[in-house]
Amino acid sequence: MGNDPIFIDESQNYIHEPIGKVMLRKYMKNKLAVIGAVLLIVIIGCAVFAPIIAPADPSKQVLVDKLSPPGEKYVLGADNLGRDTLSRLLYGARVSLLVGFVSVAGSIFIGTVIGAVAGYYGGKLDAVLMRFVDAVISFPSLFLLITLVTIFEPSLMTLIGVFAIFGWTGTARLVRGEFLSLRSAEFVLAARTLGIRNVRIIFSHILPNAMGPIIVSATLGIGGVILGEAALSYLGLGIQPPTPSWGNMLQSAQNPQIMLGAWWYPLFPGFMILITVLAFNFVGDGLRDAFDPKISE
Amino acid sequence: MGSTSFLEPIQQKKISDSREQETLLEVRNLKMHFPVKAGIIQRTVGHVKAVDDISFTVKKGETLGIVGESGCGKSTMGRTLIRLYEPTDGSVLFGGTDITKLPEKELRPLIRRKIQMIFQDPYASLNPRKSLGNLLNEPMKVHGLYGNQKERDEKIKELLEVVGLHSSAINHYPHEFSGGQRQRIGIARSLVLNPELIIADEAVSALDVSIQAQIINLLEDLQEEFNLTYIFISHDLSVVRHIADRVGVMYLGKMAELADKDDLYKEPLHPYTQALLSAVPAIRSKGAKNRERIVLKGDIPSAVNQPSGCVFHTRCPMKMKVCETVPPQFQEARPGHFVACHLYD
Amino acid sequence: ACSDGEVTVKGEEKEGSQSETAGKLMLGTTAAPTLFNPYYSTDTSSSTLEGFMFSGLVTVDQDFNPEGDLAESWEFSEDGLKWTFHLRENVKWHDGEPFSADDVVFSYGIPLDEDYVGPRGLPFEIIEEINKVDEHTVEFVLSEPYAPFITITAQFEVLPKHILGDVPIADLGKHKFNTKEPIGTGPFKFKEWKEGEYIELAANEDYFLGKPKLGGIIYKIVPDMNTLMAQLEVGDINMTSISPQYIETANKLEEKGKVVVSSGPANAFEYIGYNLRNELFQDKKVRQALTHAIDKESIVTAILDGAGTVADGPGSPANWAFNPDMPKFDYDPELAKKMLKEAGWEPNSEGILEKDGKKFEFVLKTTSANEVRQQIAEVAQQQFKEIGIKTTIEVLEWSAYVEQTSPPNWNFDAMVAGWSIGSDPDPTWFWHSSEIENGLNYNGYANEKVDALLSENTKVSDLGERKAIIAEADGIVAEDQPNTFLYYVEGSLANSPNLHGPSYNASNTYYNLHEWYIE
Amino acid sequence: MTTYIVRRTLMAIPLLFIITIISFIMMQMAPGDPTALMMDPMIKQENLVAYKEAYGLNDNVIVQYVRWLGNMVTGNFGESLIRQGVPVSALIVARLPNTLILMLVSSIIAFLISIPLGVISATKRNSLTDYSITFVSFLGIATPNFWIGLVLIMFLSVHMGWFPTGGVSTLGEPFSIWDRIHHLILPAFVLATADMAGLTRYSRSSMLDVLRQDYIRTAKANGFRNKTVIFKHGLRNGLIPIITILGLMLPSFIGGSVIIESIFAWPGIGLLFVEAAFQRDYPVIMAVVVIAAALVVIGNLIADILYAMFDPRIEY
Amino acid sequence: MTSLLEVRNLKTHFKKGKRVVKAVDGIDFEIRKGETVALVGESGCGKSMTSLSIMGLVPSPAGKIKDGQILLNGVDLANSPEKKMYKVRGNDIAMIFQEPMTSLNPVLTIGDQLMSVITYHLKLSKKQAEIKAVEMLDLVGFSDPKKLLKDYPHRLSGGMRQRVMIAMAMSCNPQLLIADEPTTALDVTIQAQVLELMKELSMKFSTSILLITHDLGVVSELAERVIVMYAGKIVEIASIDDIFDSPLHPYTVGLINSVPKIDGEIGRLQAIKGNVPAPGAEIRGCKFASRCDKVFDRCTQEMPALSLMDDTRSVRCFLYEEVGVE
Ligand SMILES: Nc1ncnc2c1ncn2[C@@H]1O[C@H](COP(=O)(O)OP(=O)(O)OP(=O)(O)O)[C@@H](O)[C@H]1O
Ligand SMILES: Nc1ncnc2c1ncn2[C@@H]1O[C@H](COP(=O)(O)OP(=O)(O)OP(=O)(O)O)[C@@H](O)[C@H]1O
Ligand SMILES: [Mg+2]
Ligand SMILES: [Mg+2]
Repeated sequence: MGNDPIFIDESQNYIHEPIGKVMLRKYMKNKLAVIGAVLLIVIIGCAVFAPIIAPADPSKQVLVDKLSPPGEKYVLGADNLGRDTLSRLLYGARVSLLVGFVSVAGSIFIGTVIGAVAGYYGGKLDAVLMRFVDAVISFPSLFLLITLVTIFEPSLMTLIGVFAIFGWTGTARLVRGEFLSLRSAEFVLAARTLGIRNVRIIFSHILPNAMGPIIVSATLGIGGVILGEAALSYLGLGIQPPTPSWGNMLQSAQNPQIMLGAWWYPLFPGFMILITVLAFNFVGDGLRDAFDPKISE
Repeated sequence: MGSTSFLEPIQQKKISDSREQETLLEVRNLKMHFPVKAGIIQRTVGHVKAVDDISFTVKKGETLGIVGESGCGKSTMGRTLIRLYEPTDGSVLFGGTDITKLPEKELRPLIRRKIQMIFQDPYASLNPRKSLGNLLNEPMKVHGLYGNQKERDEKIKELLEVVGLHSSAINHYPHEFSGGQRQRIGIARSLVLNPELIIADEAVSALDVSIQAQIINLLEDLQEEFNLTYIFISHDLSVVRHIADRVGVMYLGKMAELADKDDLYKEPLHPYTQALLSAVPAIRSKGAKNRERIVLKGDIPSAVNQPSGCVFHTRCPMKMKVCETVPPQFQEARPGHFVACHLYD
Repeated sequence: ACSDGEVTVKGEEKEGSQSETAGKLMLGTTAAPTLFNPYYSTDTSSSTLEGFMFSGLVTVDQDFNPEGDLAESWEFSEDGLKWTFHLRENVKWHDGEPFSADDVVFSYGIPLDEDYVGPRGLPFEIIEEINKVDEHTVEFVLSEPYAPFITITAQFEVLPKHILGDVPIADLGKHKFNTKEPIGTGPFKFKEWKEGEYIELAANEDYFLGKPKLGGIIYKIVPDMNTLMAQLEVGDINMTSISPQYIETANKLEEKGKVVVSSGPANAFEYIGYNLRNELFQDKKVRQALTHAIDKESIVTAILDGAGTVADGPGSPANWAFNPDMPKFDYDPELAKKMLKEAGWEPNSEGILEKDGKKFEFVLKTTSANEVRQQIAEVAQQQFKEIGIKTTIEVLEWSAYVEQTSPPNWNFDAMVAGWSIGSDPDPTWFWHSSEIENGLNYNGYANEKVDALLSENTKVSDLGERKAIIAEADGIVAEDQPNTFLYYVEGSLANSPNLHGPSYNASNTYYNLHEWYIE
Repeated sequence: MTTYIVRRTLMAIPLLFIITIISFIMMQMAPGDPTALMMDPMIKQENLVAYKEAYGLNDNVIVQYVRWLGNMVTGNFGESLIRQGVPVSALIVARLPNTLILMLVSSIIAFLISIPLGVISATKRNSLTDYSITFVSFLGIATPNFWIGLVLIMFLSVHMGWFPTGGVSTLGEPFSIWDRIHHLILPAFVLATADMAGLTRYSRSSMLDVLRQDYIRTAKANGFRNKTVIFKHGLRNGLIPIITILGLMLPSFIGGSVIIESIFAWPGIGLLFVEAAFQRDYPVIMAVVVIAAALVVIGNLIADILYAMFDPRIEY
Repeated sequence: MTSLLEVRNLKTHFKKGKRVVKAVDGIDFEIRKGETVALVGESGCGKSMTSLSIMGLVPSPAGKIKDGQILLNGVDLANSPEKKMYKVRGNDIAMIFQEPMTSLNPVLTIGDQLMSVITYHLKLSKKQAEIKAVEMLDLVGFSDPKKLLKDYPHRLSGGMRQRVMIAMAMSCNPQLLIADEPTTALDVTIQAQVLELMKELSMKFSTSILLITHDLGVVSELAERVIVMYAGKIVEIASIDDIFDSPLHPYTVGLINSVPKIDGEIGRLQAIKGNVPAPGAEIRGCKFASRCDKVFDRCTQEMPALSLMDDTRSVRCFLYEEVGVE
């Protein structure tokens, strides 16, 4: 060996600590993030178990009970068609979260692929792709949404698709930025000198390291989509009835009669949107810290 | 670039002949120019001549040290040698094959295996999301070495031992190691494909002195054991003196001087080398007289707007008229001692 | 900022901030007008404003009775083919030029011109000739007797020939007259169009029925209905029509004494229309059963807050031709199920009706432009579900909705929709089989008997006779139920208490506008 | 500088080109056409067909696009299909200033409120103040704009009578700055809320970043008081990344203006767009899209110039 | 020579979750007027924290001076209020940092930054401050100081920036200059210029310098006395000659032997085995014990004291215990 034996570090007792554990610990330090996570779990639980928890069929109308205040019969009151608000909220969570998750997953996927290719290969390809991204971004989002929603037949899938198509640009920029800096990181150069192919470098070496910002933008994006759905509902272009979503519940309450006379009715969906967006933002903040290697514990 | 001197032609020929056989790497007129983008719209306003017409050879089993100040193009040269950058011009012959023009496919079994690199930053050069085992296993797998996983595991264990790490470390992630340990991992990884040439770019600069010494010793041991050839890039003249057989001094993308280490340190020819050596703060022993220090005036010019003539003339204490206009040739001023300076024309 | 004698008590409340708007009718609306030319505009806002600025030969009173406007009197020949109008003599255009028969000949000739590119061709098709008899007499020769001629065609406003006479007809639609300088003979003159904000009209001192008592009209555009209600409450507007969702709010304001609300039957009905091209709906019995499944009563009370009357067939109680004795298919889900069973529809294991392996399911379309219809769709969906019919709701943005449901696509199974009838009750548009191809008979409804009756109805000039014919036709349609007729719309109007004149009526909201005043 | 602006503007041309193509294709894909408005028993189908023919709506998409582009290049946006005879440019000219002023004021409000909040949050990191500001700004993020708008109108305008209920000025009043401002406050504030929250977060993290920098340590080592360190040495650096955000915020401002303009009866181009989109008034839609995109481009240009003004490291 | 700065039993600790990192773990030393003292040791041993503690700039709330006194001319800085420290920093004690590239504010001109310090501490008018600034820049070797005042830092090279930093630090005539790795980021030829300058200035103004570095060469060039730290503790204090000729502590010995020499060949470097203990690790006994080749039982049991060998010399090691007790 010709190697000084003293160099073998016998005393080294490597404390094996997986990255996940380190990140979890960093995450747990952020109190708001923990609160956010708990809230999210509760909300997701509500959505998943809505059929079990919900006291009534969310589309069951008792027209005579229209706009009943919260009380014994309707815990959180009834809506303008006499449907149980609590049940609709629970089922609405399914739709709002589904739209949020799926469309963000879609936009993250598109954005990541485009951003990764642009960032890693750079040059002309990058320039062309980024011009395209610029074009889409310069198109004010709500305009784009309105146009898209009028083009496609409204349905849950359309809405999801529309949000995915509109949301990917941010991710693409972000991922491109990450890739641009990571592609000249020493560990990537190292991988290249070892003869590892580009595709593998992109997906197996760089992507896992860019995951932090991506996940953070995803969590923030979900909140954004839930709000976007509410805004579209305002323009009458949201989720198709009778499916409840928080956005269309809120929308159906924008009427002075209801806002002043049945204030509780908009309050609950509004509150749910608030809580959920808050939770996602807190979680995003926590994840940002957890993923950022520069932020020490 | 050979010598243009007419003195002792026979002897010189002999030397180069005898060296020819052992030559592992030959660099001819290598150039690497980067476009410089400026302003918010990033248009090209010029070129950084990061490596500008450099030629040298590396013999099998030797250590060639490359020194120079920050930004003089050391890293760029190292990276260009293994085609991390596509060279602007020139050729690099490895074992007789010009590797500058090979397609990536042919490059892989040849260069990507036989030439390896150790990077400066032990923190940045290891993928933080891959375990040690994974880091070492992947290259072997990609190159299809050692038929099965078991053999590869064997090899990994062996390597860890060679670089002085405990084999229990295999499942750990880079963040769990200290700087010195990480650099050992980096070294282990560079060895995993049984390379012939290793380019070490500032391999010890980021380490604390006491750890630095460990790594230097390790590198020396490995060279002996595996008959490795090193190109050792560093800005630390003391370290280079310690480890190298021959030393090249770079200034602004050009090779200013290249010689056997003893020649170079004892009798530097180029005024820049002289100044550089004298500027190194040295531990002086009790009563020892201060060495005479040549303090250079001014800053290193930018690599974009290189001075005309000899690039060093703006700071050179021995500047002559000719230096301002005519770039000096890189030539053999003494046997085996190359220098680019008009003083030795 | 003038503060002449017009300033009233109201003006002091806000320290003169009302001075400019005092004495003016401030109408609030969510939709902006497009242009002021009755031969080219089709939207309600434009028509309303056209009514303020222009006059037609005749107009209608609050009960759809024709009344002279520019024409002092008129008569028609025995065979109903020749109509003669005697025009007023003291009429002046807003620019001071005298009005004459030439203007009438010119105006009514516009849609007949072959270069005419505009939407208003139909009511003029029956005109064969327009003749100027003298300066103040005009004569129309029709190709066949046409009862609605007086209430539809003759109501079209007259344009000034001295301004537009030389304009090529092809360019008339784009002429700056329409948007920048409309000149009419009506009680109010165009003053200003502030893009996206309001249109201001000034009183026409020389109006032939006397100077209007209102100082002017400001037609304000407030896109959001909630904001509109807020403006009504604080007095930024003093009159607006109220849609059913806001009727409660308006009533509250009335309680507070901030507005006066007047309501009445509107000349319109709402329905769920079935596409008879679809196999599902070809059986009359099935359609009747579907109607039995819908609880119209609840819809009216819950969704409309009572602002409507349950409908059994087409027409409207606001209309003189209305037939109150139509076959009724009252809410009775059990009966509905029974009838469907008789028609061969049996519930399957999931409780959904099935016949020959085909499920009873369809798409119910409506538009996002109308919130009430959306809610009705939701209620209908629920009630259909109760008898084992599965419906999917599609709420479409207006343009898409129109394109899909109208010829030649007819891409719908069923839709929640409604029709406004117009000042003539002729139902030909909706039910005559000739209207299937290209017209408003979207259902594809065809009944020979109805066709015959409807062809007859426009040819008789006696009102009583005509009413009987229309009533019979409507009765047959109600029996056939190509639609589930839901309710007759009730219209509402809110205005500030100091505005005198307005009261809701289906026929002519702004009847006698020049007599309105603000105290 | 001038050459820079010119070059940037030239560079924006392909961008606008892509945008117009995308918009045109999307528009053509949207079902329905301007005649959808004309649902009236007295309208003859043949009339509609003739109408479509007259306006070239039956032509091939490419023909339509090229025609439109040809006009556009000569600065002619064409005429509205719905408001026949009205040049689109007249509509834009009437509406654009309203939108611009709304955006300008609301971005000023957003900046004036959120930057100090962000700075306070950053300097008092993890304190109760920080948490409260964080919470409130998330509240802002999570509350839909239209909701805030309606509630404020109901309470501040109707109930309290403090603000007008909408519009850009009091009807019939002679022009008065105060009156304009009075009308502007609510809509501008509501439009600002959405971005205010985000901005606060950005300025917080930007300031946190800056406060970690070496030169802050230098300033402290030089004995400057905390306030001096934060405001003289920190703030300007902290603002630099926020300027970029300003550019990125513009699209959302323009988008958000659709809803605000509708609620506050504010006749801007957002509202014009919605109307036109629902009516399929193609020339107007295209014009607004081009204007909006141009605004974004200009906004980014201004952001870049500001950036260079604030950051001496950037040179043209 | 009287002592200018006296540090007594300084402890600066960091809270890291539940663990406490004892960055500076009870150190004592003094700096006399006009003297240049070097503080050496490996990365993370607490050099910077020592200097920041003196400046009262320990990053809070994580870090805190737990104990000890820092006496500047007999006045305790460790326990004086922040307000008072404003007057000390930049005025009595000035500091320059390792990173010349980032230590100047990029958006302010050199003149802004330099003159604001001068006006603030010396209470000079703007005009006078400008004269002073020009004078200082001239002193650190700029040929056109007037023009430089209007320049932004990014136009300057690393060496120039470090000279500006020095000018700024010296402008208020401090009694003590703390230089935390002032040349580490610089190239050798530039480093030579800066070292030369510092030497000159300290002579001229007889300013005391606390020089922090890990480069023994730099120490040898500049310092008169050397303090060697290891893991938060001082292990040896000696004069410059003693430390290189006869280092006492095994760590000091190892440190010197592991550095390759530029002039003089060593066959093989004498590396110190193992690693620096992780920050926050609880170690009983001598912290260097695990890496020491002269280790014996006692070393792992108890912590040796810093014992005074003679006037100028102290060491913390049991090998020398009998010689003298603190
Ligand atoms: N990818 C690149 N693009 C543009 N310029 C580059 C690039 N890489 C290096 N350069 C420039 O080339 C010159 C040489 O850089 P290089 O990193 O090779 O220097 P070096 O000698 O390794 O310096 P150091 O000691 O600081 O590592 C520098 O001026 C640098 O700015
Ligand atoms: N902000 C901080 N939070 C927690 N621990 C810290 C912090 N700053 C420093 N430390 C710890 O204090 C110890 C001493 O740090 P210090 O910066 O003084 O070392 P140093 O000797 O200056 O090292 P270097 O040569 O790398 O500058 C280190 O172990 C480090 O982990
Ligand atoms: Mg380098
Ligand atoms: Mg330090």
